[in-house]
Amino acid sequence: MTMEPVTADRRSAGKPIAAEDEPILEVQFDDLEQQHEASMLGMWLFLATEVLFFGGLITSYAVYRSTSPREVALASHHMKVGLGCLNTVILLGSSLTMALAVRASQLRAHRDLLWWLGGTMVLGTLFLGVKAIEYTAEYQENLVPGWNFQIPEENRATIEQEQLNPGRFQMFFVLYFFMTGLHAIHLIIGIALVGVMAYLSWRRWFSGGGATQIEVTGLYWHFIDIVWVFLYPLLYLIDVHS
Amino acid sequence: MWNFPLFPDQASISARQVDALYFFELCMAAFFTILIFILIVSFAVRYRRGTQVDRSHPPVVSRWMEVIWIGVPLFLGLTMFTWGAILYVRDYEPPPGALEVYVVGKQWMWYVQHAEGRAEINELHVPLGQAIKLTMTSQDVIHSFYIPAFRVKQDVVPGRYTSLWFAPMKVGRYHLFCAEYCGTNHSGMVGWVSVMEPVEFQQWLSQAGTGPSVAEQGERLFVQYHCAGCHQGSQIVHAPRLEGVYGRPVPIQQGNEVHFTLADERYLRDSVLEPKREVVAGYQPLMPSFKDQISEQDLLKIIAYIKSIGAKEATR
Amino acid sequence: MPVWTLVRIFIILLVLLFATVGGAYLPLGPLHFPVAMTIAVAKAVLIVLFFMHLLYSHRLMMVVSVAGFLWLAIMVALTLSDYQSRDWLKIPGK
Amino acid sequence: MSAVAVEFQEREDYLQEYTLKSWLLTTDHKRIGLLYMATITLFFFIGGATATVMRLELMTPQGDVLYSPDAYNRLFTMHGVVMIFFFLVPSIPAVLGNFLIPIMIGARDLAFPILNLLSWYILMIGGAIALWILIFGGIDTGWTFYTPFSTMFSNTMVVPAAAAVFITGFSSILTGLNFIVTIHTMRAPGMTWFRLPLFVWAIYATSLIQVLATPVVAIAIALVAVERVLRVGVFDPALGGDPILFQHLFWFYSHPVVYIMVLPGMGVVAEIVPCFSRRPIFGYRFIAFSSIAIAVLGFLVWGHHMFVSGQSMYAGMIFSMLSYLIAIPSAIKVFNWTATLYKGSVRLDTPMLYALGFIGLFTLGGLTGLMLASLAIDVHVHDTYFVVAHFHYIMVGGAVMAYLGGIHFWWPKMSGRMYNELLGKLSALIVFIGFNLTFFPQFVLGYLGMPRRYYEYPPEFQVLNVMSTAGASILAVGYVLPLVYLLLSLRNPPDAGPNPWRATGLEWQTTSPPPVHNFDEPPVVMEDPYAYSPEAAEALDDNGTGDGGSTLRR
Repeated sequence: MTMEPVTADRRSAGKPIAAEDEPILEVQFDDLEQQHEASMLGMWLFLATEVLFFGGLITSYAVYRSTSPREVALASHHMKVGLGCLNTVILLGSSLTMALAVRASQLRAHRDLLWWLGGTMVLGTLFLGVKAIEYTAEYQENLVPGWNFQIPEENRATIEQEQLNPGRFQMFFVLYFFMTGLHAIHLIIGIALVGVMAYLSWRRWFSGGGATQIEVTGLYWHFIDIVWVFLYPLLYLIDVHS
Repeated sequence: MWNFPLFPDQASISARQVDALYFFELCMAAFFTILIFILIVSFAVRYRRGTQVDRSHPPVVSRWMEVIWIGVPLFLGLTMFTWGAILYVRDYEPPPGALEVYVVGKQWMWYVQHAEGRAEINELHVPLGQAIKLTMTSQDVIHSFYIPAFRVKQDVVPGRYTSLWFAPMKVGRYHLFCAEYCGTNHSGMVGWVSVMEPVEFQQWLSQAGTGPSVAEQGERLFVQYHCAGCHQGSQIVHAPRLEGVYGRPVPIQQGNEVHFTLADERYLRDSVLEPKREVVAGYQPLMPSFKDQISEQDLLKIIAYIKSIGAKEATR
Repeated sequence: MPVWTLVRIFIILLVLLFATVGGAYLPLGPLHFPVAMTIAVAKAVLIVLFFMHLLYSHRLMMVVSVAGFLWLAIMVALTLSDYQSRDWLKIPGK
Repeated sequence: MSAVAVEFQEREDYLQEYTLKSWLLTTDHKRIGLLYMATITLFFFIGGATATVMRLELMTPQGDVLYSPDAYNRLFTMHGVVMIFFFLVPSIPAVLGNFLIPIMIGARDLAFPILNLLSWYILMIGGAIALWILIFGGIDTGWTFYTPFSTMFSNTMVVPAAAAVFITGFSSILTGLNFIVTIHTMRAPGMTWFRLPLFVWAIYATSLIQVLATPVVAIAIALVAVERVLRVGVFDPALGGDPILFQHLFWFYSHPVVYIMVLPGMGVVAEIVPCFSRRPIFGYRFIAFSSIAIAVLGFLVWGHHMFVSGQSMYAGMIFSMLSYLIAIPSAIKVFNWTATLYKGSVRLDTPMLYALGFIGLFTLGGLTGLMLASLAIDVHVHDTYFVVAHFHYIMVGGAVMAYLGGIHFWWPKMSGRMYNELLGKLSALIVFIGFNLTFFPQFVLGYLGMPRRYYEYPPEFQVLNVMSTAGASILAVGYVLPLVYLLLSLRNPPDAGPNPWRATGLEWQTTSPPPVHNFDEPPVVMEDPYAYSPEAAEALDDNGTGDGGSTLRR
């Protein structure tokens, strides 16, 4: 591992070289505090955008669930409630490790930081693994719209009997795959981002410990967690007691 | 060359009402545009650089002026809203006894079906002075049924019914347009609305080539699609009789509760396409769905038949 | 922030998660949805305040974080205002 | 004065480097602004060309220029997509905003310069896809992508178009995000919120819309692509979907996007009017807050595009009433700008002509907008040429006039050169006349009932259509003219001086063109914005310079 403190020359020449082990001050900023606040505000705004990004799907979901409650409830019976719950635990756990990583970066606890970032990545990957098991099961049950969707045997009678709209039944799965798929894409990006942070921290690339960068990454990670916190009850727990 | 129109025909009652609102708003728009124009020009001339005028202490803020130009637009806006909303509600709530006409839009033509049986394509014949109610749907994409001379327009949406009514007040031929972009020949999806004297209209309706009325056609389809087997005096299957159903509330079983729903076009359509969703209390959900089995045109005819027997007293 | 606080928040989150799942199996009738959403909002608030340090951040960040959800609420509310009032008048299409 | 000017010119400015690499890898907000300017100029003339062919087609009631309605349908779709997503949305924010925001608030650059460059590249990717569509087949759904036509019936390149819109959306989001962060965190000492130029307020409000609205259209258009590719029902009623839902999602973005286009224009006008009236702007705080009010209220009114769509009557009434509320901040702005002329010392230079043109055209456009918000009137004129005329008054008469006014106002700052003032005034006049001749007859056509997106039309509408086409040809001249004389001005030596208009504002306190990091010394703001004095302007005039002390050369 190289221990050279680094950076000014490695990044771009001509920028002011900060005192050793201080974060680099980009030329457009006046001081480190301003720089930190700008980064944080930027990420928070991006997350507001993300809320509306998922918001389009949430609105569609709200419209279809409120106009066809019965179809949506029936379709949601095919969700794997247990696996979803397990995934929620995993993702909440990853948020804890991410929060601990942020804490370690602020305390400049280098070894802890690497451990916690690694843990976060492992938990994130675990989540994707469980999700993949779910998707596989749904594929085998012929529940993937646009691929092999068929209305399950046990629902056909009910749909026939109550004259439900089979399109709306399928609609639940369209929204389910779109929402969880979009969430999974975000998670993959999150894992990659955490991986880059871990690698750069390991190489001691950050002057000043990279606390801001890791905190910003953390904000993104926690947002992914929050999305799941809403998706889980919205998709899995609609009508489990009956 | 110079005799081109600048204003559309006023051929319905609502046209007159809409135009009154339009002139009110037009005057307001003109007033404010001209006001701003005059102010800009007169200030620009009076205070152009080099003129000897008093420029001391130019005001930079004035509360009461701001209040005025917040308050006046707000008041005028709410006036326009209220006036417009009242006419809007009137535009869509048909008076009782309106003549029924059914419209199906498809790429790129209008199929019009009169209750009395005559069907036409890209033409709509209506009698003068009579309220006409259109019930419309589309077979493919969204279209929009638009008669400028009557100031009415309504999108025609696949998968559901929309409606429109008007009362023509002037004999003549008027444009019928599709106003919602619907593909290649959107601009060819046009036709004519002919407003005729009631007598002429009756003649037109009964002209040669006219088949049976829609209700009669619907009655035939009612048998053809085997509706009659259960809904008309069957001893084997217990199904509700349909005489006198239209326009009345029907009891609907939902779980253990019964609630009432108005038997309108929406209910009848859903009952054919998704019969098990709203089952009349006291009956078994036995009827199969006719979804994808019946065309929109046939469905309209069957509904017209059910409506035609709506007036008759139910006989048990 | 002390490790213990973070762990405590995590434990509360787990408890809330099990409350959601448990609540889903209870016969709550129409209350299922509001209960589930209230718990989800509570969880999100905890994550935002503690894991994302919003409690200790500039007030501006709080405004931004609320704004996203507020705008989502506007979108859902006004869209549903259409769908919920569609059958109020017995006029097809209105 | 001249000694100072010479001294300024010997120093390095941001245009000094000229290699291709120095442009394509620049993180300087001023250079990125110019990159955007080149890009959107290209798209403006592409969009303009499609409009020209459409107007030629509409000269006669029959289809004769284009031979097929499909070609016409593709043309108006491309006109809408290109003009909205690749010209109007990036126009003032990405060009003037990029160039001016950091300078106006006294910063050295935007908060995230690399992100800023990335935004431009994202726009270029989206733009490249759009050009590819234009050349290899086109798309015929209209820029509104209404379902189920776009998902199940159109046989054209809907999915690539969806990709182009989706990608370009992120350029818009990231630009807006960058501006908000910059305005919040990087203002110079003394630059309090109420000392910000109104242009900054307007861009701030615009950025809010960009950040909060754009993701929704991205997801809506992604759903269209999913439905089209996988043939699953999202919006198609045959598969259980609701086509009206798409309209809700689409207009949740596409109504606020109108304010993305016109709010920055209002900001430009608020800079130009006080400068050429030589007096402080009237009602600063009201104008500033009305920008924010427009941004917020703009999100509550989207249903007024759907009065005849099959939306419920009650929703229609809610949206209609809310639409009237948004008239108020617009009215506040118009009246305050007009009041700013009172007791001023007015000069009608090119930027001022454009700005006053903006006020007039925007007023008429806004008032006809109120007529459209009126439920019963909208039933008649919805989807007719009345709507076309209305939004062109806002977007072309409003946004494009303001963009051109802004370009003329800040051209000496950007390039260091003055343009030919006579040609400038001439172009402003030609644009104003051509514009009105093009679009005013369309109001009449619309009330007569001519639907929009018609390839052929009934013959009695011909005379008004010919007037419109004639106006369009005049308008085309008005738009080409500035391109010519502005480019020609680059051959001159940089002689504009730091402040040719004797304007206030930090951007005029640095050299023209500005140095790489905008200021030689970090500026400190001591006074309120628009500290002009009409009497001083008159007094300077008395000294015999004849032009109010302007350093402007003729």
